[in-house]
Amino acid sequence: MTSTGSLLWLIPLAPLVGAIVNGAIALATSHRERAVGRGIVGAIGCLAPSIAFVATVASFVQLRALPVDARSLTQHLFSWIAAGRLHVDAGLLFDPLSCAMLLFVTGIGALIHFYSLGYMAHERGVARYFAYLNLFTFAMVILVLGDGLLPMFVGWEGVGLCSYLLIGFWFTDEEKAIAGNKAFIVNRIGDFGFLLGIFLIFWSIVPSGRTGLTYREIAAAAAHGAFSPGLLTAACLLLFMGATGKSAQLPLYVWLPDAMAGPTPVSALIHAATMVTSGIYMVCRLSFLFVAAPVALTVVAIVGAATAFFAATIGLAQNDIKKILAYSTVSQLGYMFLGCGVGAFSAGMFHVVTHAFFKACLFLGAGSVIHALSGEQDIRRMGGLLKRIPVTGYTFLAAWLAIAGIVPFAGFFSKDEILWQAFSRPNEVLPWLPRVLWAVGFVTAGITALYMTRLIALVFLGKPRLTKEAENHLHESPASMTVPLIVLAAGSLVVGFLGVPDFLVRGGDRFGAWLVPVLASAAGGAAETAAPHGASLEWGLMLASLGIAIAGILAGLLLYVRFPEVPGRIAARAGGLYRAVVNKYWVDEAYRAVVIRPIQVGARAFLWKGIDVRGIDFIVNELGFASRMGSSVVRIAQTGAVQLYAAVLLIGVVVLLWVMR
Amino acid sequence: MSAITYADLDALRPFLMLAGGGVLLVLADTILGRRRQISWCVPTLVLLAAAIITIVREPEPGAVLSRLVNFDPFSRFVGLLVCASAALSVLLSESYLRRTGRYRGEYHALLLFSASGMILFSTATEMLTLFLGLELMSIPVYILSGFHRTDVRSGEAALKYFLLGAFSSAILLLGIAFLYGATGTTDLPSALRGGPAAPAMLPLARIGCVLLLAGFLFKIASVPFHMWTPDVYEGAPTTVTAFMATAVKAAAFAALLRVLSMRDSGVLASLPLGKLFWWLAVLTMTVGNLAALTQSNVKRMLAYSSIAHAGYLLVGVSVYTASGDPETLSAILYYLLAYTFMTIGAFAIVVAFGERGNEHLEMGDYGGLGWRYPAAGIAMSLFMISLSGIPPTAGFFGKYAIFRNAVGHGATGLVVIAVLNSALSVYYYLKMMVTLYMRPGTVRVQASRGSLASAVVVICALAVLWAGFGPDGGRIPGVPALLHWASASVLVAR
Amino acid sequence: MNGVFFWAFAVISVAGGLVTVTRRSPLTAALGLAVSLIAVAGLFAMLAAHLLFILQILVYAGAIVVLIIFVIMLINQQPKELDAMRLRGRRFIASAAICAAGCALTLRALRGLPDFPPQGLPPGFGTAADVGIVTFGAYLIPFEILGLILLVGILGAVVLAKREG
Amino acid sequence: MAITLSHYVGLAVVLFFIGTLGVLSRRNALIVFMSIELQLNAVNLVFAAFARYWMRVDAHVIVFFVIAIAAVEAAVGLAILVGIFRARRTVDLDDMTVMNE
Amino acid sequence: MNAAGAIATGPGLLSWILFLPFAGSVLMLLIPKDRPALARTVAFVFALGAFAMSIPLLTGFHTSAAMQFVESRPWIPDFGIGYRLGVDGISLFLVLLTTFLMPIVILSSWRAVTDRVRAFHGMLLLLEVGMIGAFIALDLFLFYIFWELMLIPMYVLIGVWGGPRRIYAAVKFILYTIVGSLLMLVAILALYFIHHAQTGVYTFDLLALQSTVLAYRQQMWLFAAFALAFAIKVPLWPFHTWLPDAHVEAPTAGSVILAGVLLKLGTYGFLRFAIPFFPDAALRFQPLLVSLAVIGIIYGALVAMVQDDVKKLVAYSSVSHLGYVMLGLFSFNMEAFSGALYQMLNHGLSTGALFLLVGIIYERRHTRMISDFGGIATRVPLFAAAFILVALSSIGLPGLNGFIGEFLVLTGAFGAHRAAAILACTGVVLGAAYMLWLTQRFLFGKIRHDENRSLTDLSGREGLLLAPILLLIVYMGVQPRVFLDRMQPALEAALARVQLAQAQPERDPASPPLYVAVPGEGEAR
Repeated sequence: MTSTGSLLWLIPLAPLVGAIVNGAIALATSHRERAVGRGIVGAIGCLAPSIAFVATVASFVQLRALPVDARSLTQHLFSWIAAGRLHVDAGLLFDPLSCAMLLFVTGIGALIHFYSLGYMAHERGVARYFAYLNLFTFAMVILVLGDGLLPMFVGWEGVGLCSYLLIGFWFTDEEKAIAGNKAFIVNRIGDFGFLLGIFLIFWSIVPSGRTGLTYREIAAAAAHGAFSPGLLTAACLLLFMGATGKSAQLPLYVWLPDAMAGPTPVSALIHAATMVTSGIYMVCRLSFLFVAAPVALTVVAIVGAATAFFAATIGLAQNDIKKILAYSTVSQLGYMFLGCGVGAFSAGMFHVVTHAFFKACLFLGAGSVIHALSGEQDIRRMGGLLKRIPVTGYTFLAAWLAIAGIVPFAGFFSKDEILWQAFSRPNEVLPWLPRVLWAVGFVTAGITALYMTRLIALVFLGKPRLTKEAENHLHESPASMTVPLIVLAAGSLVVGFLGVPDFLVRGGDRFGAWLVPVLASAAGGAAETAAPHGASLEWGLMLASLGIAIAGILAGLLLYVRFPEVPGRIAARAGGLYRAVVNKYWVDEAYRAVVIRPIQVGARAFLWKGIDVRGIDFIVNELGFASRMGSSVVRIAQTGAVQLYAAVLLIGVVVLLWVMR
Repeated sequence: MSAITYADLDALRPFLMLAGGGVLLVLADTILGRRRQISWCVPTLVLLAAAIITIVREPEPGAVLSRLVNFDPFSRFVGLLVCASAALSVLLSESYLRRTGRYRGEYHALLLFSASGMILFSTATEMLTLFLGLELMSIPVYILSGFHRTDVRSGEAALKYFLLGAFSSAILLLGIAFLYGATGTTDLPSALRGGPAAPAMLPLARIGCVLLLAGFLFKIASVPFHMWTPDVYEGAPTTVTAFMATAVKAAAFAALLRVLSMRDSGVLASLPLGKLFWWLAVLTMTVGNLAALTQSNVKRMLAYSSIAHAGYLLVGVSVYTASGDPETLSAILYYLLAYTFMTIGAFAIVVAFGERGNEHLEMGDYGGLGWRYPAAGIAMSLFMISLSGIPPTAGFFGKYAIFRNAVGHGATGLVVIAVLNSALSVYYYLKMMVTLYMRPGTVRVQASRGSLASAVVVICALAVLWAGFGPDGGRIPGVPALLHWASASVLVAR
Repeated sequence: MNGVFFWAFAVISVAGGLVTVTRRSPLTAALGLAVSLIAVAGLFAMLAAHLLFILQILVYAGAIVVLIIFVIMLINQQPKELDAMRLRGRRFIASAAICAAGCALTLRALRGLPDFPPQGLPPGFGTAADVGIVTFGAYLIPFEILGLILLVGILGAVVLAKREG
Repeated sequence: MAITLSHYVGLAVVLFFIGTLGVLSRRNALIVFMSIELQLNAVNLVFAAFARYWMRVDAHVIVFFVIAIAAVEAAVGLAILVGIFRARRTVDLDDMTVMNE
Repeated sequence: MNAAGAIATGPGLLSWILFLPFAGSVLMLLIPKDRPALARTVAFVFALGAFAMSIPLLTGFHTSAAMQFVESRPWIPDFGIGYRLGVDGISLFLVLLTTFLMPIVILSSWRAVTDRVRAFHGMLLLLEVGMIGAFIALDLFLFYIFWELMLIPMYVLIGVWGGPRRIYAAVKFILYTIVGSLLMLVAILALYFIHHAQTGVYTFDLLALQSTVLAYRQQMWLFAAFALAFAIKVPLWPFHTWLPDAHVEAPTAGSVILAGVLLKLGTYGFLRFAIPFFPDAALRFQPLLVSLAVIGIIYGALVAMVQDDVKKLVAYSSVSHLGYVMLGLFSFNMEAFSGALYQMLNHGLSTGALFLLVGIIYERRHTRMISDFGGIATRVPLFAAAFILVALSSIGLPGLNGFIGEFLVLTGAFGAHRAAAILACTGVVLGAAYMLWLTQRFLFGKIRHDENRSLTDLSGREGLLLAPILLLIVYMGVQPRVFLDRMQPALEAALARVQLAQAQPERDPASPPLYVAVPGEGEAR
């Protein structure tokens, strides 16, 4: 229903205004040595997302009040593009899905803004920072709230831009600037697919008249069978390509670890909690398409599982605290896609939400640690911090348990749900697939527990290995930073209970229920059809995953607390494998060697110097040269010898006589 | 054969005025001695008078003499061009001759005689008169080319021009002889139209025509009869060159066209003239442009460019001979008009940039002059642009008019070659602009400030611009009026 | 009879011409020219062009050739200069070839030219009176123009040959 | 054998081209002049022959004019030549190549 | 208003827009040599005046396919040449773009050009006359005159105020262009005579010539001639090599005009003449031109990526961007058409702005080598901000103008020929790659050259001349309908011709009239 009374418009507007105001301040004060008006800047910066959050909550309440099958608020802002048969309106759509997404986007967003107050306290360019952050919030809101593919794409690119700007926030450091480029360009590769997907959909809808590519129109078209199966698969795959870019899946995940160059709160907000999950959001948003394209879904699932495992292994051997978390993010995103891929979109979304909490908590904790150690990021120079900075420490532990998947922390429920769905949902493309997927997810769960425990052990447990100045500087973070930590830790403890499996508590999966009206579900989904294998199996799997999590944790504790020297030996034993993992399987190097260099060299040596200079220009200049030659040839006769002239004249006459005879 | 009537003289009035003016000048020079005022005022006035007469006095047809000459609108148009060109070069000569210390009364007299010869040449419809006109036109020019006696180049130019001129006129004369022999008359129309008396005479008549044409082609400097042009143009005094390059060409084209206008029947009809001129046009344009491309001496460059322009005109001629469409003639006339003014203008600038002892003919000498002498620079650029046929200038419109007719008669191939040629020509014309504005000055050039010379430049510049795009506004005749005039002046063969 | 004279004059004129063209010394050449001109004068006579016969002898062979000889005297070149200018084989042959071609092409056209009309000429044909009437009748204006050209010639001679100063 | 019109004209043509030959091949400007005179003379012969053929004297008038013109040309040409000779002490046409290309 | 009515009235709005800059350029001759400031001011005032004059075009524009503000006077009646002007949805914004950029350009060379100031501005204004004229001429002859009129001033601008290799660049520029345009002249004449043969009327009037019935072969030849002229101007690969030279050597003002407007004349020519006049030929040549366009997109982007000279980089990026326009034009559907026309405006703004920025920094450092910069963002934050915004617009970030054009073009192209569109889409990635790489090497990182430490940020004047462009960049991204809606009818009319040809290739090629001069519209308000 279109509700005039709704506050939807306020949700994007507030951060936008914040961004503009802060941006103006930033530009105005760009030449001052000391950053001025921190207070105002911070106030505006934090106020904007808070307002957005409040508005969201209000709209949420409004939405709750509606009957289940009519749960959507839309708002038409203005007509954007109108060319030929493409008529795009700037409109907002607030339904359970966007609601769920938006609640934590704005909520956690606001928290992280507060956190930044403290974190950026000593930095210059705070105004610029908050401008970017607000702009990001705005873009993210558009992405989620926008009604239609194009508005989503606007947000999609917008968040990309902000991530680019924020990764390169300290642009005087070449590394960071380059990291920013990498993020943007790799995302663009994804967008290449996204765009093509949009085109495919557009041209399959167009025969039935002008369109704005809103979700409703697409759904209607799909219902009328506007898409041939093959075409649909292609479209979904292309869209998913976009998702792999934004959500750092194989093979486009490479930008995310580098993205850690940005300020830690940014990593928390953008590269853990919100932006990177927009790929999953997109897939869920278009679930009605994906379910009709099983092949595409299968691909999604495989890519997800593969990424989850792959990234987790890399996470095992990293030493930069943020890099570890980054890889774990990639891995967790893999889980989410796995969930969607098997058709359990709600499970995927659920993991998005829980992950948002504990991963944000982890990152902010890491930030707090780095802050405390005045910029130290290498876990080998940490240790025993639990007592020194207790608040950070204990919140971190909570989040650790969550990601490791220990009951009753949030991660447990969501991850277990995904694993269960992966196991139980049949796949008509590759019948054997579910088992494999489950196995991969299962193993990955163990690895996750292991590397996270390694992190905990090296950072908070054991004896300190701090450098001198870190030692002196060491202090607990200010309240503005710790409060958000506490909130998030609490969150990662409780949000899991939104999605308690139904077989434990009837109707326990409130989250899933909430999303039912918007999410299509693949045929034969466990959620609907009574599972062929009873609750007992589900119990067993649940315990199994819990078990492997615990196993991982214990292994970690043994290796890194009890016998700290063992890992070294293992590494030595593993040899090549270990080096491969440490060097992230040399993927970046491969890309550089196989893609980037050839393009650059080819473009310079072949296209520019070759075709342009030696080819076309050569011809052009040669034409000039040729005519100059012709000129001298003609002028050779002009010797000045008058009798030669006479002779030529006479020859002319003779020729005339001849041709005219 | 009745006696000469007043009407006959009336038909010849412009000619008589010019000739008489010449005689007058000779007398004045000998009796009164050298007076500067006389030196340029009298000839200018004479030319003006002749021009005015040409415009206002429409001779009544049917005069006896009109057997010898046909003073029709066509020849009046050409006559005006000749007068204009002569007058401009008179004005130009004033300062030039004094600077070069070569001022002599005979100069202007010879100029007038030559002009009168041109009028005769372009109006003659009788072969003897034609020949006399040719000689009366040429001999003074031979002399004028050698006017700088002390200057080796000048003498050499005179000699070359004379030798080749005499040679070619001998050939032309032989042609006349054959034509006469074949037809028994010296009257052009009846000779050409009527055709030979006996069929056995046809080959003779044809050879006669070919030799006649050869004579004309020499005067209009068409390839391969062009080779004298660069040397003579370079060596002759610049003012004379300007006169030669414009008036002689105009007169020669007029005579040629007058002969070709009788091509519809008789001897000429039996010759593949259209094809002939097609080739001549292509050759002439291409050779002229190519040769000009790398020429660093300004006068030589203009000489070659004049060859190229003869080529463009020949495009018109070939279309005319093929189609006989009088509109083509008007296009050619328009082109001649444009060509006269832009060429004289260019030479005027060359004169202006010369100094005593050093004429500064190397293009390199012009470096940066555009900035030191803005007016001259702009004018020269204008002339160059016009010569290269870029709008909105007379040069463009002239070319346009010719090409329009050519395309209209399906000679698109020829036009394509022509436009490619003008693309080529852009290179060297704009090279002049490059030097004027984009290269540093190498030598210190002191432009001479002759008020008359600058008047010439201004006149030419205005003409070039106005004949390029000027609309008919109130009293001032613009392009349309000029076009009307040209198409009213197309010749109808008697 | 008629033929004999013709061939005689023809041979002489051609010979004179060749002398003019080939001799090294301009003086010899001038004499050759004179001879050739006179021979042609003879032909004029045979063609009943009596006035022309006289003019040819007086003006051409007389005045013009004298003028030329005068100039030759004026600029008397040394033998070695003349040697320098004696005609070179290659150039001569090349030119000869071109001329031969031209000549041949022209002569082709003369084939089948009709003969002179059989009936005799009117009395007084080509006499001064006969020619004069035409000259001052139909060709009066050209005659005047001719005068103009002569004036130009004089002017030219003056302008070009008069010493500086 | 009878002497016909074509004999005269043919002879004239031959003479003309002999003159032409001189114009093309001789380096001595004076001789080139004479050659041109030869050409004109040949043309005259053509005129005279055709006058006889057409039995009309106007060709004679033309010849008369041509002779006069020839005189003028001779005068002017020689004047030019003398001028050049004064300046350069030569009448060799091959030296007259100050201007070329 | 129709032709007949026009004769009575005095000079109309369009004439004034043409006349003002011309008057300005003439005035330059009268200004004393030692008063450069005066010259600048006068030039600026006249350019601004022209802009002010062109505002009513927008406000008074009546959204329809009709030619509006039509003026028509006989000029050379014998040849059917008339002084006919008018604008429709296609030319409207291009005229505005021209008049809008010109004052900015003059302002931008306030300090940059110090010698021969009068001549410089005279040439600029003359150039403006030529460009506007070419856009609004409704008479092929008149169009050709203006088309050529642009050459000389541009030539002089490059050749006199340009860089070290300026003469080579200038000559290359003019020869390239002349060859094309002269052949076009021949084609124009041919069309004119064909029309005469059919109607017995000699006229260059667009409105009349459009109804000429052309045989297939005729269309082919005429189209080829027109297309060559326009392709060189665009420039379409492989006729592009004059562009980098011209851009690198030209002074800032020259580059801005060149990129901003001059190149558009090529694409405009296609849209106005080549395509609607010879639809069958256009269809026949479609594959060729589309492939060239796509090559241009990718090629331009790749070569831009490896440039060391900022100007050269931007020049090659132009090749890439105009490839999009061409792709759009030859996709023959409304989406692509609108996108192409929109992209013309975008390119005019963003590339123009880029050249302005490069010029601004060049004034300070007298180098354009990317390696001479780096890290300057800290010194010149405002400059950096502007630069980034423009860069983003040129890589088509949604919310900015670039996206609209690019997206529409690609959408349309995808519908017309999928493979080409997919290839062209890679340009989206490559574009981001070279632009961001440039930005990073140019602005970010540590300051490596001490000269850069003393860089001063945008001055008030520079801010003033950039601001309008930046605002427009954002506005056009958010409110494209303001522009798109006015374009649609004219574009639809042009498209109709092609679609007719598409629908029945075997038909007698007589096409429905394209432009209609409706009485009373336009100058009514």
